[in-house]
Amino acid sequence: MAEKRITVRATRFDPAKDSEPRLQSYDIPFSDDSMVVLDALNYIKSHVDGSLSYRWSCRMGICGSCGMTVNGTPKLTCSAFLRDYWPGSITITPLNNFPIVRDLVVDMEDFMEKLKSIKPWIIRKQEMPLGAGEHRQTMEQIDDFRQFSQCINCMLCYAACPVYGLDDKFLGPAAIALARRYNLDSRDQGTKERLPVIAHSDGVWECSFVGECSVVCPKGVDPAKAIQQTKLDTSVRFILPYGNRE
Amino acid sequence: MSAETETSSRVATRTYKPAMPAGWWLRKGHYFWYMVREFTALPLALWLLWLLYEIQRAGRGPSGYYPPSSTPFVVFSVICLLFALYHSITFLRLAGVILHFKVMDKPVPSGLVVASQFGAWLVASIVIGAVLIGFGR
Amino acid sequence: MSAKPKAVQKPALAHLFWWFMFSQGGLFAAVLLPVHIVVQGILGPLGIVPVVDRHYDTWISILGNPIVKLYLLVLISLPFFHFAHRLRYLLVDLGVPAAKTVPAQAGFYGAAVVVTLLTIYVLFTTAPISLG
Amino acid sequence: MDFESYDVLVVGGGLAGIRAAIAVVETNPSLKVGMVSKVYPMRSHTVSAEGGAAAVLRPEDSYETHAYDTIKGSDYLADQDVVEAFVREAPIEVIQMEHWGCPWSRDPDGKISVRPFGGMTTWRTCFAADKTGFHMLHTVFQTSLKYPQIHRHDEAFVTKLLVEDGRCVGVVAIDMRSGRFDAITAKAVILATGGMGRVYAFTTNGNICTGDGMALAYRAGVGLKDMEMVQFHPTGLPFTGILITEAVRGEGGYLTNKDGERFLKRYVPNKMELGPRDIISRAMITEFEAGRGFEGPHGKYMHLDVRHLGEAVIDRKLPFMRELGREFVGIDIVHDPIPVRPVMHYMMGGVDANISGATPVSGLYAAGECANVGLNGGNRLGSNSLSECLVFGAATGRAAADYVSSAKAVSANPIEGMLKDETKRIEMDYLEKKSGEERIGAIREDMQLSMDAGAGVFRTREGLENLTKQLGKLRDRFGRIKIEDSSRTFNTELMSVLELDYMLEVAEVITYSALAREESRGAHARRDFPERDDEKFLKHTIAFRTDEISPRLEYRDVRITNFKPQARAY
Ligand SMILES: Cc1cc2nc3c(=O)[nH]c(=O)nc-3n(C[C@H](O)[C@H](O)[C@H](O)COP(=O)(O)OP(=O)(O)OC[C@H]3O[C@@H](n4cnc5c(N)ncnc54)[C@H](O)[C@@H]3O)c2cc1C
Ligand code: SF4
Ligand code: F3S
Ligand code: FES
Repeated sequence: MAEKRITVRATRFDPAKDSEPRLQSYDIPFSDDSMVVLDALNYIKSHVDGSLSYRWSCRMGICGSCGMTVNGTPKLTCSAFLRDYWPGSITITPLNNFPIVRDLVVDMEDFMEKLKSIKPWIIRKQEMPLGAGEHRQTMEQIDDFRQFSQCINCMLCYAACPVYGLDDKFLGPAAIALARRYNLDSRDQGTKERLPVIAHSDGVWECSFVGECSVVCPKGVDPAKAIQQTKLDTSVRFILPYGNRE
Repeated sequence: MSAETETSSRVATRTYKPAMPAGWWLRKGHYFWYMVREFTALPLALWLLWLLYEIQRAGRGPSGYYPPSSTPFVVFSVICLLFALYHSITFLRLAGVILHFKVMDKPVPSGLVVASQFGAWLVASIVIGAVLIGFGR
Repeated sequence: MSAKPKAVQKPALAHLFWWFMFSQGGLFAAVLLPVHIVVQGILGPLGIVPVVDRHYDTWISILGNPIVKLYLLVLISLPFFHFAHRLRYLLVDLGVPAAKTVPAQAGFYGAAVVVTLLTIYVLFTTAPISLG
Repeated sequence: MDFESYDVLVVGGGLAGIRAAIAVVETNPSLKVGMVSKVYPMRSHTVSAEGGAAAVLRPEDSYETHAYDTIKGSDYLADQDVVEAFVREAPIEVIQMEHWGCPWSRDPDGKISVRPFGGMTTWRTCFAADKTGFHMLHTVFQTSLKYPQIHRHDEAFVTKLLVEDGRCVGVVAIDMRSGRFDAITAKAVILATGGMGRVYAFTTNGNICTGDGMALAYRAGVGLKDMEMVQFHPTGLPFTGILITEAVRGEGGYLTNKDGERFLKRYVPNKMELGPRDIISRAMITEFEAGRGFEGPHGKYMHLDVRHLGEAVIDRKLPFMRELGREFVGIDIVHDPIPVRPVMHYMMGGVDANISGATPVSGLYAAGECANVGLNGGNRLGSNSLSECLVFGAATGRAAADYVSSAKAVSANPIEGMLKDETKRIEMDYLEKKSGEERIGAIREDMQLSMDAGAGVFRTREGLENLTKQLGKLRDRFGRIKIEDSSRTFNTELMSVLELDYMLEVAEVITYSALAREESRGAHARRDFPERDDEKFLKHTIAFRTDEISPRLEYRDVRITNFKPQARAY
């Protein structure tokens, strides 16, 4: 049987040499049905062109580092199977809406700052001493925020969000989902402290509910839901007279 | 460098940021339908302006009142209706994503929220339709 | 590395208000509008069913009802806050960032306020309030 | 020249590293902490831990049993004073994680739930569904953002420890984004660089687990302890090596061979699926050799069957496993058994450190998987590692904070020279190197396959000796390495070559340590020496670097307190 092969095009960009990114084409063996897009990149790096740069680590869809655009859609390349594209070819480009650092590597410092700005930690008026044991929390209370705690910071949602693409001041889907994760945690009392950032003019209001963030999210976080719910809760909090209680 | 304000240090290097193309919303079906959803505002606004005009004309007395029946007007209404239905369906479905309540400590499933939204739409439509038609002659 | 001082952030209450109006307007448009278009825009003009606005006397008498007036105010004015918001963001999406500026906000939401005022004026002046 | 200077510098942004960083500032809020990580902290491999973290939280449980289980699990190679301190601290740390927001799974009364785990006599493994490591890592990372004293250097790759007068005073790191070489100085350095799974071909470990910290310390003259103790986990997915957590067995899953038989009855009759990892892995290999395994395109495998647990339990307790099955094998574990085979998983050995993480080099500490504080001995019990990262991460952070309050400031003088030398070394050897024909990928792959074959679940003198020869050849080939990427910006090829260098070193230590331990203990199973030999080997192996490829080995007695070594039967 003739060996199956697949054509992979990948973005190349070296800021020292290139004025703008270009695509480079590789023809590689598609030797195993379990191969994912990341395996194709690894094959290229190991056997064809060692200078191709991209991020990856866990290859099990949990570390969030391998997000790239595959044939136009933001994907975790470790969880995107070649068999779903073959015999067609695949084009791998960096995540949209981010500055390209090198080849398939994008700059996500912006998110790191935004993440910090929403105070993603438990805020309490009065810390409970360790000796007092754990806060009691039921599984039902965890269900309130579970979904939003699944975010792996993979940035696919930012790459899919045109609002972020048009103006990167927008706080963006994952950061807001994580803010909501803490706001809904029965142990947290920091909703008010997070308000200035979340309800800021670059916060939830900028989202026009395109919803593509939730479509591409590999972990079922549904940031679109987090954002719309935050808008509603926040406006109710300020507009209805009984809304402003803790 | 002060550790108080910055908690991470990255050296800035030249990066390349492609601009968002003006036609981004043609790249994907989902984006396109989103734009259509946003666009519904325009025909709906026009139709409501017409309704306002219809009310205003009633103030001119019986002789100046001609209810519309031209084909272009009906065509205009049909187009508006398509957009209106698209608006209603998308808006009421999305309500299932947004609204979240609990009944006896159990969250109401979003399917149920959506169903009740559509139910309310149906009931309102029947009542309003009945009034509009019932008082006519 | 120079640390850029961050402006103190605070909730944007204006955005919050306009979003709230947007969402309420969208809801009313979704629930109320299609039946009006079907009945008044299609069935009535085609003469398929009798409709209240087909005749001056039925139309003017129902317009005199205060509840109807209130209803029409909601029906017409609230959705305009929805439309204003959507159209403003449609412009942003089409690559007109100027639609985000305060003057643009004033223009779009101002238009919705104008429509509201106009509606009130029209409703007040068309038919005298009567309870019969 | 100006160097970034800290009181304490943490190398590694995994669970151990971040926990240590927080401990430093909580001990003394006026200290400035640097944290260097070659990936953004939330990408660290802790993120993929699934099953849980062990701690005595229940009244019916006791420190003694947790200690006993750990020591017995270690095949008596654990230092018992360390274990006793560990079991007392673990519950406090689990509660601390709870206060920081970790979404631990709960019992109906709202208390933290526990589940059974291999080798533990009672239920004591706390979990956050089956994404425990993910939740713990994101919790500590996000919590760390609230401390302005912790200053991160993300995506900076440490290439060398700066040691001056027998004292560690910082590191040289490459900022991957700019390619700049930095000397980052500190009064104390904590290594928390995680595991080295990528030395093997078939592993649960991520791409970043290349043993960097172990090699860094080794080069700085610190011994590597018990490196022959490499854990193989019984249940990895064939082809990818992705882990199916032990919690699957904890929740009641069955391991069956191709005859549909729960074969563990022949090996660990009293514990069955809840036996310790080393024994079950050996049982599986033995079954494979007897022809009772399934044959697949990616080698032999067994079935791990959870169908009888039902969809509700699976979705509540093992949702990620269902996701993995669906995504990576194309099966629904509610309806299909999971194919599994033993897979390299964890390094019990590591940088020689004491109970507070201090290494023999002053100012240098180690915590987490890269360290060996004496907790895990010959075999780590599942779910002890996450707790170890917390307990010893915190202990190390506190010890370093205390140390620096009396330590001298670092003088910039010699640092400049050291930075120049290190920059030159890397530029000459790699970046500006023109000749060379050996591909990094090819050497790495040959190393990994050789390690799988020669230093796997079962070992023999012949296999290990053969392996030393192969590693020698690989070293030679490494000298003729070819680098295609000369860019300074995000040069991942340069990272790969530096990592390969580290991995070769770690592989050598593993092999020579294993060759010298002529007994079978814990994870180290010698076919030619099938018995445990307490007479000669109730001792830690400590390997020191020499100018040769083979290390100098020393032995140190295991500290025994309350638990006299006995035969290890389950
Ligand atoms: C799949 C899997 C499942 C597991 N499940 C469990 C479980 O259920 N329970 C349990 O107790 N244990 C489990 N373990 C083991 C446990 O997760 C690890 O031992 C533990 O997370 C290691 O944490 P760490 O902080 O030491 O290292 P890591 O989390 O690996 O972090 C290492 C850090 O060091 C940094 N680093 C490394 N080298 C360099 C360098 N040269 N320069 C700069 N930075 C560097 C990395 O960037 C990273 O931030 C599991 C392990 C695996 C692989
Ligand atoms: S919300 Fe989803 S898509 Fe966005 S970063 Fe988190 S996991 Fe990724
Ligand atoms: S795609 Fe963007 S616009 Fe909102 S719903 Fe998602 S953040
Ligand atoms: S490599 Fe970790 S998410 Fe893909």
